Amino acid sequence: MAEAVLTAERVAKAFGAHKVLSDVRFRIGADEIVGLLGPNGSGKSTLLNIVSGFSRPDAGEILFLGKSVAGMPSHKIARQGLVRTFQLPSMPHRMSVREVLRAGSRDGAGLLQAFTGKGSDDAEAEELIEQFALAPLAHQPASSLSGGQKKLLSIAVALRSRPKLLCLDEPTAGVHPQLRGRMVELLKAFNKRGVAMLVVEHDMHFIRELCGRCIVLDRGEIIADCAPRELTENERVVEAYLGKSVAKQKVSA
Amino acid sequence: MFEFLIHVAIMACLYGLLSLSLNLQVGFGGLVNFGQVILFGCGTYGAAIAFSHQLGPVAGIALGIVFAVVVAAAFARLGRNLGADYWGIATLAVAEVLRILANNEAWLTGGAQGISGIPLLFGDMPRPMGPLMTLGLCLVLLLAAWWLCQRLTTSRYGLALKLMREEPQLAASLGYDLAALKTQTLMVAAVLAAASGFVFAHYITFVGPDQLVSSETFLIWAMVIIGGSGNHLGAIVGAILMQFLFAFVPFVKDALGLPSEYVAAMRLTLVGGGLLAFLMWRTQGLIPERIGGKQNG
Amino acid sequence: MIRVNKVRAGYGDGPDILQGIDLTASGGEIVTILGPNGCGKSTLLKCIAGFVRPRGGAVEMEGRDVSAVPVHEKVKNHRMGFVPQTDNVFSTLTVADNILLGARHLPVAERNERYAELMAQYPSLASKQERKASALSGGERQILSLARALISNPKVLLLDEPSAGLSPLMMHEVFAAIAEIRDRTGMCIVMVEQNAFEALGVADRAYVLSLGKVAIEGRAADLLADPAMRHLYLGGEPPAAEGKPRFAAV
Amino acid sequence: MHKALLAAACLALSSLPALAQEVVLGAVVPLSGASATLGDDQRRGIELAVDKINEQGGVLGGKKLRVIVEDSGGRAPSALDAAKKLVTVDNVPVVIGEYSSGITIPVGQYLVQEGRVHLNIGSSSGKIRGLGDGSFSLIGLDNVSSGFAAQDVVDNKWKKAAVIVPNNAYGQGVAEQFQKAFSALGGEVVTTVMYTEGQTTYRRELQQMERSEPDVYVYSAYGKEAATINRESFELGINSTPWYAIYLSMCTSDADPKFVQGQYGLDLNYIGPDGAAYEAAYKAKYNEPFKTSFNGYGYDAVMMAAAAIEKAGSAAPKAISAALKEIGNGYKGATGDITFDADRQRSKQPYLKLKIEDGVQQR
Amino acid sequence: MVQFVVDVLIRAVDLALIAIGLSSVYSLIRFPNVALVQYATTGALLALGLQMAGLPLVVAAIAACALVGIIAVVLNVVVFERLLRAGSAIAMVGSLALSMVFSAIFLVTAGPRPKRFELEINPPLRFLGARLTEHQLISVGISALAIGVFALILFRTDLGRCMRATATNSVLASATGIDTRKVTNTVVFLSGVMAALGGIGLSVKGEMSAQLGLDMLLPVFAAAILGGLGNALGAAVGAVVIAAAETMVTNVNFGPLFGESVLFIPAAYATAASFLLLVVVLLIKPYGLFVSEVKRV
Repeated sequence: MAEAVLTAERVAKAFGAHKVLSDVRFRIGADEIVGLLGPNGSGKSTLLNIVSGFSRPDAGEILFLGKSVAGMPSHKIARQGLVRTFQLPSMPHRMSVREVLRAGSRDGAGLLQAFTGKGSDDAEAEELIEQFALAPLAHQPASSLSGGQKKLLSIAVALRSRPKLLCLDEPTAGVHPQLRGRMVELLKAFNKRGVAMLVVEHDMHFIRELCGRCIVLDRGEIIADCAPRELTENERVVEAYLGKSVAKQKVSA
Repeated sequence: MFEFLIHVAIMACLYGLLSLSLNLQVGFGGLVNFGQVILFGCGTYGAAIAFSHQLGPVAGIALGIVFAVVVAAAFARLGRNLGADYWGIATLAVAEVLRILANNEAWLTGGAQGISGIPLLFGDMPRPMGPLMTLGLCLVLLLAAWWLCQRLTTSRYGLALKLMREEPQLAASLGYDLAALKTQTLMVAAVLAAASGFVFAHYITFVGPDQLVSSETFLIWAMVIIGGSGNHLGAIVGAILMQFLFAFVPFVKDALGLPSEYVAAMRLTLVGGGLLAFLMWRTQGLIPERIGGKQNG
Repeated sequence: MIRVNKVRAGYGDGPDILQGIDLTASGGEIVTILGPNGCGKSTLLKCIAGFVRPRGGAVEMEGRDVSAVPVHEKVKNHRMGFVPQTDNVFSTLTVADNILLGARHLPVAERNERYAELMAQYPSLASKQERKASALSGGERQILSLARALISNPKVLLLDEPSAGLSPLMMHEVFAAIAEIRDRTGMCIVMVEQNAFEALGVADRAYVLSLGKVAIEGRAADLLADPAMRHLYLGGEPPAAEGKPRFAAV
Repeated sequence: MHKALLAAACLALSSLPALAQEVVLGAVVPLSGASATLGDDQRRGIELAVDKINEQGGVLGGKKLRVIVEDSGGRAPSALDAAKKLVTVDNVPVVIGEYSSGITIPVGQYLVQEGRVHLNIGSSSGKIRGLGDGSFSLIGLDNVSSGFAAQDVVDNKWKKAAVIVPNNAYGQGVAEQFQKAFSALGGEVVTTVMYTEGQTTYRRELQQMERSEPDVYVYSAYGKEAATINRESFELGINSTPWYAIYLSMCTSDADPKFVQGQYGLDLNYIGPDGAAYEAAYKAKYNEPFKTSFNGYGYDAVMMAAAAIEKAGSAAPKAISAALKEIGNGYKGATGDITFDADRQRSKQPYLKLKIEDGVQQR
Repeated sequence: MVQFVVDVLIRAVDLALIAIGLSSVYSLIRFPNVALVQYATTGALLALGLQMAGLPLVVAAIAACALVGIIAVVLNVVVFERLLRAGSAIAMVGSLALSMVFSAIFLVTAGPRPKRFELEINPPLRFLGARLTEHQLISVGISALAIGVFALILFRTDLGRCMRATATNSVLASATGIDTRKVTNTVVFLSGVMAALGGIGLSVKGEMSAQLGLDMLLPVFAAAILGGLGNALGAAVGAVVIAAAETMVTNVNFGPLFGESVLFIPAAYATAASFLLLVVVLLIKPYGLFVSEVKRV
């Protein structure tokens, strides 16, 4: 495994008396795509929020590229190269898809660069538009896209910012099945180009195709850290997903 | 008539500057600033205070810009953790406090009597040339401001502003520092407003706190909304249209023989009613924002 | 009791999120709607409830077309109960006020009687009647929300992810309460769930949505045993016969 | 947009003077905004004078006199719009106006620059004095009225005065000038309160003044503020101490008589040689007594301008200005004798000493 | 001291009713409706008009309140429901524009001069050394009564429960069988009534004019925001705080501190005090004193 891009140590978070995360520790290698799984309410979203700076951990340490980012404001974390997408991406009314994509890169987005910068050609954005099959929609207001298209756009725009670690929150939800295979290819390609990924997802096919490794959360704790195909054999995981009775029945069957 | 038109054109340019400035904040940054007139006031008082201390106009514009940037920074600081509506009220309150200060601190601002006798910018020139030169200066300023705004908003910086306006969370997740963006936008806008104030002071030759009442802010708001928020040309057109309408209300009154109360009501209705009508039926204004814009690619 | 006929729906100017859904549910059964995030299951429930007006097709209750009837009217006239997801109590009101609000249109005597019954039914609430709802735990809130919907004795009960945010223990308790309601009252219960296997444990029938269409439908017990479900939720090798996940074929 | 401009331009052209058939003057007064009542009354004075002159056969051998009255809206930019319209479109030699000092000053400056004659009929700020050649004040500036008031207060044996005035150009001027004159006469201003206009109550300001235990309250206020202050001084019972009003009728016109019973004050004197007839004409035309004290200046301004035009035999600004300087030496106006000092400001003004005792009485 | 309390109280009730109206509407439709201060003026002017038409003052006042309530509902349905679709900031700017239209209407119908109700005027009463008039007593009494009734409605009636329920969670409220639109319009009606009553109360004590509403704008907003917009009774407390701050500034003698007999902060800064307080509170507690939840945009 390559050196770690993200390391979480003893991360804990509670809302009032309700413990959402306790003693969460994991690491993600710079060349990995890691799935983050778990039933509803297991703390996946909270963990994603903490890692990306949208929520502060109560305790624990998070190192990104060897630097502590715990409790840092989200935009600073993003500037270091840790970028996330949202489960229900909401997109601007008065910006076209192309504009949103171009806004993904902060290169030349400084106030003074508006005067010193050259023209606004953005080959990379155009490439992403093609790759994500957004070309026919490029002039449309971003808010007019369907839920799945918005999702694609949000992944594309996150990739446009050239992240080192990309956290995807349910990337396939609402995305047309025909595009899912394409998405797996794309994400893998970007992974080859050096983007590590942490993927929260329910669609297990997607996970199996995309991820080399899975972390499973249940009740705020990590109950498994293994390859996706090992999941069906893991009694704790089956129990967490299907319930105790089912687990017994299924695993023994 | 010719000189009157020059005068109206000069005022339209100055309002155009203010309108561009507010448009940058409202139309692009999504910043609901109800204290716009005080940024203008920074420019007028910069000119006036420099004049009363026998400093030249260069010191005046510098002073005006410094004041404006400081006030903008204060606005931005207030905006850091306020919702848009609260922030609007807060800027209104700050503007009022500053106006009250200007009204009372006579040692600096001349108090309610203001500072008069500020020299005309081209006062030495022969008759029709002076106003024409002023108009020229105003036009140059307006064009420069338009170019500046256009450059800003069609660049990547403009994309960042728009993204902040509509999806602040998305912008933050991509690494944009929203607080810094807001502060910068307010400061650029403040400089434009101060420039307008500076020229206004040297054109009207008098500066006083009565020029800074909040109804002036709402007039500028009407210009931006009616013209088309998010479109620089719209903001300028809105300003020119409103200024000309205002200037020609007396002619309409002369022609129709209306009583005096109706003149006031007419102005209020122009601003308030126009604003409301556009908000209700044509929110995008006369010249709407261009989505996808002119940018190539 | 409920008949959803070729319903299409979406938000604002957006595209259709539901693309022609058919669904039925009758008294005395729990029907659960399953599917991944973004498949439209919440929208479907909102459509049935009346928060979202269908763009096409119809929603019928007791044989009448109620597509255009707003929620509050249905709650009053058609005796429907609705429990939204997570944010499902009035946090600033007391527990008693929360419940009584659900019975505003009932005569006082009946209201009090129903209230007393519910208190007997749910002792965990009875001890906290004057507390603010914000002071309750997640499970208690869910029960409170159920009680609020139940006090008007509805014929139809719609539940949006009743297990969301609950610990497994609490989840079991809530599902047990739901099953008990069905058995005792013979209500028609439609619920949207993410925890598919828990839901299938209590439900009688299920619909699995995918991208705005019904992908699988059938008896809950069958689905539970169906390898396609296991496949859908946990991956693994697809069922031998089909080679492709079943939902993609529908 | 083009159509609107075109229409406006047509309107503008239609209002151009019918060549040489008439002499046109201009006026800028606040017909709208906070001072609209006063501005409207100024306009009445102007109208009456125009009527009278035209009845008497006009000016310059039978030409009609016309005054174009423009609204300033109480805003400096609108006032300048109006003044520039009058100068550049209507080409008037004389502009009368405005009311607020903050507006009169820029308008006056503009007119002086343009070489036109400016007749100040409503502002009393000391800064008017510096406007330059061509600007005349028909109304006594702060130093005149405040000096008179200070003398009157001293004559009544009141030594400690509390002053309350609006916190605007007018009020700040009055306060400063009164303080100067009153101290020179041996009195002491124990407190000066500048109230912010537009509040619903001034109780706290009044109570603050009360603490300094003055012999007399000296005040000047108008409109809603005057009404509120008078009522609240009555409610607080501090009207048992004498009140002295600078421009009594302006201060009390909107107040219930009960509140202002017993007040002293000075006011403008309309009983010049022309005054009684003017007062009668006003009543006849508008069916009410003087609405404010300010209409007379508008009347006098037009009458003096007409007289100057006659005397100069020309409607050229330079000639009118020169003629005005000559006329302005004991001119018998409706507001009393008008005499300009070297700075073309009215040097003294006959004031009435008044007291309210079941109606306004002369002392 | 007693006088201080009386002064604070009298000023507070000036602000409280309108501030409560503002706050309770905000809790349901989530934008600060600037036009509410104009409803106060409308109430006062309508009541005066009805009194002049021959109705006894009490009847005129009740009728005026009801009329203003209806106007508020109509405007909410016709104007604000539409504006709100474009967002709360747009709705707020729209309410500002509407205020200007109101001003125009007041100018044309009522004219710029101040007016009073026809009421018997009596010298002030003395109470523990404090002076207050019958009208002030009546006004304070009516306001206290109105606040009390409002609190009763809010906390003891079905309507109040529905109001609070809708304010807390409108989706759940519909799902509970509450017609949220009807509840909202009922609250809008009540807010109109409260504002009108506030305006009438103010005018009973003193004068009314076309400017009344706009003059009240910032202090009322300061009170409502201080109490936390959306928290109706917080607004009443906010009104007291603002009134106390203003009274302190004008009536606390700082003389002894500096070895002089009488030394006050200039009265000109009395209004600035409340605005400054507002700004400071917003800096420390971004959503007012009594709202603990911080919603980030």
